[in-house]
Amino acid sequence: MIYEHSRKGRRATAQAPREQADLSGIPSALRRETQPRLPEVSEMQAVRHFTRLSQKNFSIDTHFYPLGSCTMKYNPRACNTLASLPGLIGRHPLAPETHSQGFMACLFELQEILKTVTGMHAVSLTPAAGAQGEFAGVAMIRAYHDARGDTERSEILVPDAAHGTNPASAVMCGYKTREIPTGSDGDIDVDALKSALGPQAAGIMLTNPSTVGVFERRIKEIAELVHAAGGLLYYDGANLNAILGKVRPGDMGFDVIHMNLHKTFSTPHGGGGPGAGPVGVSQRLEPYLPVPMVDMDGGDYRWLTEKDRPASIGRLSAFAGNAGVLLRAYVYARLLGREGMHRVAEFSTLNANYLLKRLMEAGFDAAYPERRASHEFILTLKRQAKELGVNTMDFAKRMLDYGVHAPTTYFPLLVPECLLVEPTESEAKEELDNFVEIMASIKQEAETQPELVIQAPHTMPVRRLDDVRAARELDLAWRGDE
Amino acid sequence: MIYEHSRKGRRATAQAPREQADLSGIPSALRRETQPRLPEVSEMQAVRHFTRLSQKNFSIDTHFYPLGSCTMKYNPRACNTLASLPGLIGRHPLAPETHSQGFMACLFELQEILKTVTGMHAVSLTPAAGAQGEFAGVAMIRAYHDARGDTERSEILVPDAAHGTNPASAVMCGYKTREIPTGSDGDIDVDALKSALGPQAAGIMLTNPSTVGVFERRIKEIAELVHAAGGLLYYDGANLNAILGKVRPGDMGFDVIHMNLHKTFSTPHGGGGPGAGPVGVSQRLEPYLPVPMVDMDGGDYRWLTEKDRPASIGRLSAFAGNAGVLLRAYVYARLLGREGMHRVAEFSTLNANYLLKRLMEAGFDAAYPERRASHEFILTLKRQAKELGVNTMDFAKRMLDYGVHAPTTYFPLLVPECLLVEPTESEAKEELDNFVEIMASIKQEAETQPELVIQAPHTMPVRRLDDVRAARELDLAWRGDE
Amino acid sequence: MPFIPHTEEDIQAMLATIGVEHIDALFDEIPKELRCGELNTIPPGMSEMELSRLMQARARADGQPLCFIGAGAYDHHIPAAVWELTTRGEFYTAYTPYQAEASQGTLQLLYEYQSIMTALTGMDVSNASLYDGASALAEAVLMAVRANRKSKSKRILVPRNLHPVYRKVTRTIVHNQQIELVEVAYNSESGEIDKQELQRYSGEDYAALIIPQPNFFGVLEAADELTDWAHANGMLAIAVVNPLAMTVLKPAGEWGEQGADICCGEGQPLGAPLASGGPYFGFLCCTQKLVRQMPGRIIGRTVDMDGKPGYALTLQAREQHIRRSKATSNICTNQGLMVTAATIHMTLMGSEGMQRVAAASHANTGKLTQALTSLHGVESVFDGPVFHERVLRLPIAANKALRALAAHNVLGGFDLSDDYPELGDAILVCATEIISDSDIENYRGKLERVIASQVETPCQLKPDW
Amino acid sequence: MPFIPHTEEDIQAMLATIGVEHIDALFDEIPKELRCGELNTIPPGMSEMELSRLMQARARADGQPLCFIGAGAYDHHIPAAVWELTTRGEFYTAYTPYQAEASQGTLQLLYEYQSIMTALTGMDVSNASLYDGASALAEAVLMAVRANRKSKSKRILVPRNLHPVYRKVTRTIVHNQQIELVEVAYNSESGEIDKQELQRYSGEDYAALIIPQPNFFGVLEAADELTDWAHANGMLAIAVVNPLAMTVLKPAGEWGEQGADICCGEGQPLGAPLASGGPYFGFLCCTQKLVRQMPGRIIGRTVDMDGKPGYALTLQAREQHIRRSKATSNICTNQGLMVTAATIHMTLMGSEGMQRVAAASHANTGKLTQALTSLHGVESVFDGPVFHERVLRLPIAANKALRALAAHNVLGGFDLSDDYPELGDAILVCATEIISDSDIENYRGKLERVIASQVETPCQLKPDW
Ligand SMILES: Cc1ncc(COP(=O)(O)O)c(C=O)c1O
Ligand SMILES: Cc1ncc(COP(=O)(O)O)c(C=O)c1O
Repeated sequence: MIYEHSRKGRRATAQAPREQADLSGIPSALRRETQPRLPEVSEMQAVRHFTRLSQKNFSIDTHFYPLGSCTMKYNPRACNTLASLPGLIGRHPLAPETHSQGFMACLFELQEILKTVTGMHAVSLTPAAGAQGEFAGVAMIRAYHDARGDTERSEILVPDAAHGTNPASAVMCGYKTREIPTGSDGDIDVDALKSALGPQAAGIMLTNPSTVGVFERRIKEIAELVHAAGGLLYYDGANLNAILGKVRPGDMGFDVIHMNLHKTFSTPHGGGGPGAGPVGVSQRLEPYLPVPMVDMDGGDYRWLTEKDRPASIGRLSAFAGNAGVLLRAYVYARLLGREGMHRVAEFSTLNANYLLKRLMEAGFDAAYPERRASHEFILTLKRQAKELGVNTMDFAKRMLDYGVHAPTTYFPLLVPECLLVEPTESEAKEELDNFVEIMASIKQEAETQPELVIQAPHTMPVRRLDDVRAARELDLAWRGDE
Repeated sequence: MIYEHSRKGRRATAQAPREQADLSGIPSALRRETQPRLPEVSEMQAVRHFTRLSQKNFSIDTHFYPLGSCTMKYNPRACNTLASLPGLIGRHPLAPETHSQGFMACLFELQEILKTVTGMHAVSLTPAAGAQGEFAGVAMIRAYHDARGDTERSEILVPDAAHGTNPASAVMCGYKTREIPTGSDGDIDVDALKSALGPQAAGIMLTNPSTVGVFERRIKEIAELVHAAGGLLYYDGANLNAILGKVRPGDMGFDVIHMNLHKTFSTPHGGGGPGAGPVGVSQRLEPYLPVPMVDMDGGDYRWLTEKDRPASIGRLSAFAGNAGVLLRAYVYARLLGREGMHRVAEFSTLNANYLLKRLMEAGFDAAYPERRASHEFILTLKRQAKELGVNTMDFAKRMLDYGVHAPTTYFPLLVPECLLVEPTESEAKEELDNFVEIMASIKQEAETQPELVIQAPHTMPVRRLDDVRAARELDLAWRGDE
Repeated sequence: MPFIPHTEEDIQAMLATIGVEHIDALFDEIPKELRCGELNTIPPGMSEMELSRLMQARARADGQPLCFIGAGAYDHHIPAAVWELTTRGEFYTAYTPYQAEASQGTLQLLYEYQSIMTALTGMDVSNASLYDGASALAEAVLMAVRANRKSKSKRILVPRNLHPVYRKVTRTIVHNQQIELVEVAYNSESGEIDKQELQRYSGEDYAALIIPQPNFFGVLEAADELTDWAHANGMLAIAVVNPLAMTVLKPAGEWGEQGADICCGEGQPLGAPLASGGPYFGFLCCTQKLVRQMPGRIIGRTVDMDGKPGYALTLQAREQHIRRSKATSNICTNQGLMVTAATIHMTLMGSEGMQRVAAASHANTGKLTQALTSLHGVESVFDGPVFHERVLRLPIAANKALRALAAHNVLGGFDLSDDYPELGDAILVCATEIISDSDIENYRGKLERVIASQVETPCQLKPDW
Repeated sequence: MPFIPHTEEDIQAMLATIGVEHIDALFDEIPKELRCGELNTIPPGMSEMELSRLMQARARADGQPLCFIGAGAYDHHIPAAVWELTTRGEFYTAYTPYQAEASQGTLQLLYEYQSIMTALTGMDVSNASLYDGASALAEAVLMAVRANRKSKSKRILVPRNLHPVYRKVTRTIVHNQQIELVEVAYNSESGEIDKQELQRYSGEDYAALIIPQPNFFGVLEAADELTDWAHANGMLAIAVVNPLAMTVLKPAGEWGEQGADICCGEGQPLGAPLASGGPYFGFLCCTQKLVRQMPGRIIGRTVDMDGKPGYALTLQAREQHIRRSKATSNICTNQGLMVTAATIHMTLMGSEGMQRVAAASHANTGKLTQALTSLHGVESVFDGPVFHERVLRLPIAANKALRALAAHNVLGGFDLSDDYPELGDAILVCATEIISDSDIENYRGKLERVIASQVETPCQLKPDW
């Protein structure tokens, strides 16, 4: 804990202005009486503390990290370097267009690239993450219906396998949600969908490939059904990596989509963010896109704002979203180029199918054994849990001891004891083979010495944590010796 | 091993030119027939490999590193950032002076700062490290004598406690060396010195505070003796940290000195280098300084070369030495400013004396218990080695398990079972107290369970290595499956 | 194949294992008619070297003007160590810390962040970040509506001197839930919230009052009085603060008798570079009482099986991945890395350092005001005390003046005429601690010339009778 | 107190433990009369923020000219990952790996470096770096004199087409040991070592022949023939090579019948930025036979007590800290971090990537030569094949031409007239892979104008009779 290094009066002197300026312009009634209790450490103590802390993390740069639905692929270092060039990193968000053409060119071209890969008519880059993209998308759906006077639509349909943000976003837009079950083949239950459609349904939110890792084969039919019922189709782009350059949401019939640039376009996850969740729309939703966007006018770039787009759902952040993340995604997209896009889908899919096949051969159960994996797939450890008393969480924790980050566990909720595994295209075959070996070893351990697995991890900075205590005896901030 | 990740044809594609250009301009007889066997890995594999490798190091940024004679103090991050600004990092060494004024201003000011802190008349920055500075210094001594026709001087005097580079550098300059013993109080044996002086002695190389961590009290007398005998005094600046702003080599009577900017001026050690070993001289040696140097002429900076300094000993590197290291030292010096210089000596000395006192209280033996420590001090574990069979190396290795880098061991050679401890000014009192506790624990372990210490370390990536095998069955490069 | 490690041999072996001939066969569940062709409008891939040259040219194109714009994004010194540490791969390329044992670095750091933020704001608890200041305010509004048990209202009082875009963003985010934002005027002399206007809402049912500190004009509000007024009227008090200002101002948690209930704002001044507006981060703190209404991740300190302290995500039952449609927010990915930077930044600066930065920014804005108002016709619009921004009225058209200054590589401030036409040719200026006296003199000199040239031009066109 | 963590309380407690009143008392063994006062000519300390502004101004002052100078330092693309990884604190702030168990990161990396260098040069072993290319050559000369058992000579044959500064540095370093460098002329047509000249030394006792590849003129030497000649005459063959060129040229270890004995050079093209000339690093490789004569650190792979592979400094008995006055060299601190960068650089580039860089540099220099020699009066001086540099003769004074180009922000090449006056107005030009066609066109266009203006000027002054 950084506060343990803190001593009254200790300072990283080089960092502060050399003198304390006059504050008498601020009435003393408005001033604070005591110094805020920040850590007081030397520069070296800070550097040492945070360097050592960092070493307690797993990360793409240190470990295989096959976290399903998260696309933990290599984040090229150039993206960071180039997005941080002095002229870009120092640009004030309200700098005039005359001093912004370089930056705006990148944004404009990124908009164009995203339009092409998704097959959508127009793109706004401003949402700060996937969930904000979802919010924007659903808000546009609402704006569209409202504009047509179709104000009775009060529901958004959401598959039971959907990511939690889908229903949560719909609710933030004032909708109720209705769940559509997934069939045993992993595709959505179209009959259930049919009976849920109607004048109350504003639209449906789908992920395709879905969160169970398979491609929704009847998507064309679904789109027709929804459209026929007056609803719109929302595409959750979290799994875009699987189909980049292979099939486009626009061509599948989606009206509005979001992308997770921090997944498909390889901007870093940063231990939780920031991301970027641009939205793309078909022509009829274009007027509602969130502002600002970048337009090009005879070679000059200019901002599109509320003035240009009076029907816009509005703004989602104080400036133009996570600009630095957008720049990183732009650099990544240019490094890949058109041919690189296809390859992302191809090799992420190759890796997933290979890994799935090898794991099945090693005695693990696929949730959807008849199906092709997309860029990810689901295993279910139901059998192991029942027979050996070692559950998915135990497998996940034990994996850490083997130096591999665990796949996503217990999501989606409909598959019991599931592991959602997404190797991504940037992992080599050896790494996948190693993963199979680890899984096999853990299975063997589970059979012969289950306690080893149940008590895992053993080699991390801490052992399993007491989550119940964390939630009951809330300790959310350091109070020191108070 | 990186080669273990290597596969024929694997590549970090974004890094190479997109096409293979034509090489037919080079006759095939001069071309190589096979590709050199470099690692073939993906960009992510490289990043992951080297990130993980880095984590196997102790470093200032992660551990207390009280390595005597090495001044492992905090290396401010700003030094790296500012020395790497685009205009500086991209400057070609042969760029004309018109395009070099910013860079040259830094070098010129650094020369001035170093003159002031050392009390020398002129400084050349070009030596690449301490040892090259020593070479330059001794070469100047030789040039001086030669220029006066005093060609019979064939010996350089070196205390027995001197760093190995001192005699090695003298020999590279064509001198023989003669050792002067150290007295039991840590000062040099002046009688022995007297009898070594004479027409054959070109000079003496001294470190002050010496490598045994005490200040040479009779330095004035020594200087007079040497000068009276026609010799010159060389100052090894490795320990300048101890006296910055307190006493200056120029005032002590030294004729020529080198500094280790990678010690006193906090440029990083980089796992072995690069460093910078500027030399300073008194007026009579100025003509011999190595070139290039920077001069200021009516506000413009210009290079001083062989043309300006025909008597110079010449050049020591292809360009101007380790320019980037010099810039880092310059930034450090400006961050400190004049008042910061004094403090370096004060607090490094405070830390050393405090730590020594506490260790003595904890039952350890100082090599020179009557003396003040300078910025470092020597313990001798002779007693422990004899009584407990646990030697200095064992203590050192066990320390690693406690998360502290070992002090310098078995140097200087004249103190048996010695540890040379240099805490530096940037360590906090808590860190020193922790070190005392660790030493006390190890002592206790040595008393109660010596095997634990003798077998240490236990928690490092490897246990003690077989050095004999390393030297006998030389494996100096990966040969793969050959 | 950039970023793909597969050798031809690997590919063949893998296909053989799967039992297909080509990679394309793996896409056979996708209906053929949906498959797309080449993405021809995307240019071919570039090497890192080529792209470096392109990006360098783009970056150069935007110049590095001398900037006196604040308006929600402030240029402060960031210690070199901050981003060197923040971009270490272990922080930069980790995911949200779902596997706590393998994420103690990020988790402990976030706990430290929460600790620092509560110290800064005087609140009980902090979450681990939201997207930015504007959306954090929207979340605070949603939270207040949920949390205010005394009120049945979905109405919120929003002062007009709150950042205009924050008002817009909040509206965008909350209006679909039928929440209404009611605007309260500002006092045209002081620039503060107009107390008389406010009295009109006394006794009415509103869920919360938003209190900016400082407000968009840079002016400081009587936060104690406003907080007490809100509480007296059954409203929650939502503080929207500049976190740097909190180092010298009374913290939100100590406002009035009971303190603000929620404190949110933009974290950018705590170590995020300007970077065209993002990524920054929103912070959100509240009283202990409201913690279960909080949106976003929260980290708790707990112990492991051996009783050793450790850190983990906690109170996850508030979140979308557990509670789905009943979550307190839809937020999932937040701004973790920015908070990492902020934590390192604040640790390096320390309380004393942060206070000095705040004071120097305050003082520099004072100097700037003095320098500019020394010009004929330039005047300060409000007389309330400010933190580090100031509204000035120009004797010429604000947009023209700013354009002329920009042509001389000075960004002179934010043009208020769109958002506050009633203020005339007003601009909002800011000078943080990085602005030197000669920068101020540079601005003053250029503005003087711009004014002179604009004032003279029409004269010369006047008929000479 | 920058970089000093002591609080007032700490200081008092520490002084009390030591038993003195003031810190100054700790300096009481220093004779009073020697103590210095204030260092008044050093300016007071600056904050990091102030210094950042100063350094930014300095960096800007040097511009970022378009550069066609090589002459020993070459501007190549360096992957962004290289220096991000190299400056990780664990590499950047570690000392020489004396405690092997706590330094396996650096040690393994250095072993990997040695492995790569031997692959590149075709030699048996590599050390872990020397200061730079020039001083590496000096060490190679000392090593050759020590190692050549067949020769009693302290004379070395040095071709005049070796980098002039390398010749100077070598002389500076070796001449005090009475080693003599004897210069061998170059062939004025091809630019290679003059074979006839060389024949004059046949049968004489010299310790070694130095063979540059390419030589300073960029021209490639007949390395096989030269190596065999040296060996036939009882000399060692010392190769001085551009390591990037080694990726496409016959490696020194394969030259002639037996290969070169020692291969050294400048490592800068392997991932070190130009950076005003340093830090770079010297590399030194040799045959297995000579390994015990090597200067500098060497890392060996061995095993630990459990038989697990590990890495350690080895053959330390050659070094100054053990052998003192009898060491193979005085070198202690070397250029470890640069070698760290080079290892990462070469790993990222791979063989294929490095070869492409070499080929592109070769091709671009060809294009540049063609573009410039298309100008009237500009001609190529030598007809031998080159790697990526070329000597051109200008129709006007070289120094004036270069100065005029520099005024237009083009650094047109290295002026050879000081070192090789016999070549007339000759310059050495270089275009690496980072130079684009439009850069070349830019240079050509500017040179055309410079020549035109210089050629015309005197005409206009001519009396008009
Ligand atoms: C399927 C799916 N949808 C939506 C999201 C939400 O995206 P974000 O975390 O960027 O808000 C995620 C992210 O985990 C996801 O996996
Ligand atoms: C006392 C002393 N002299 C000289 C040197 C040599 O300096 P360098 O390693 O920079 O060549 C050292 C470095 O370890 C030293 O400690």
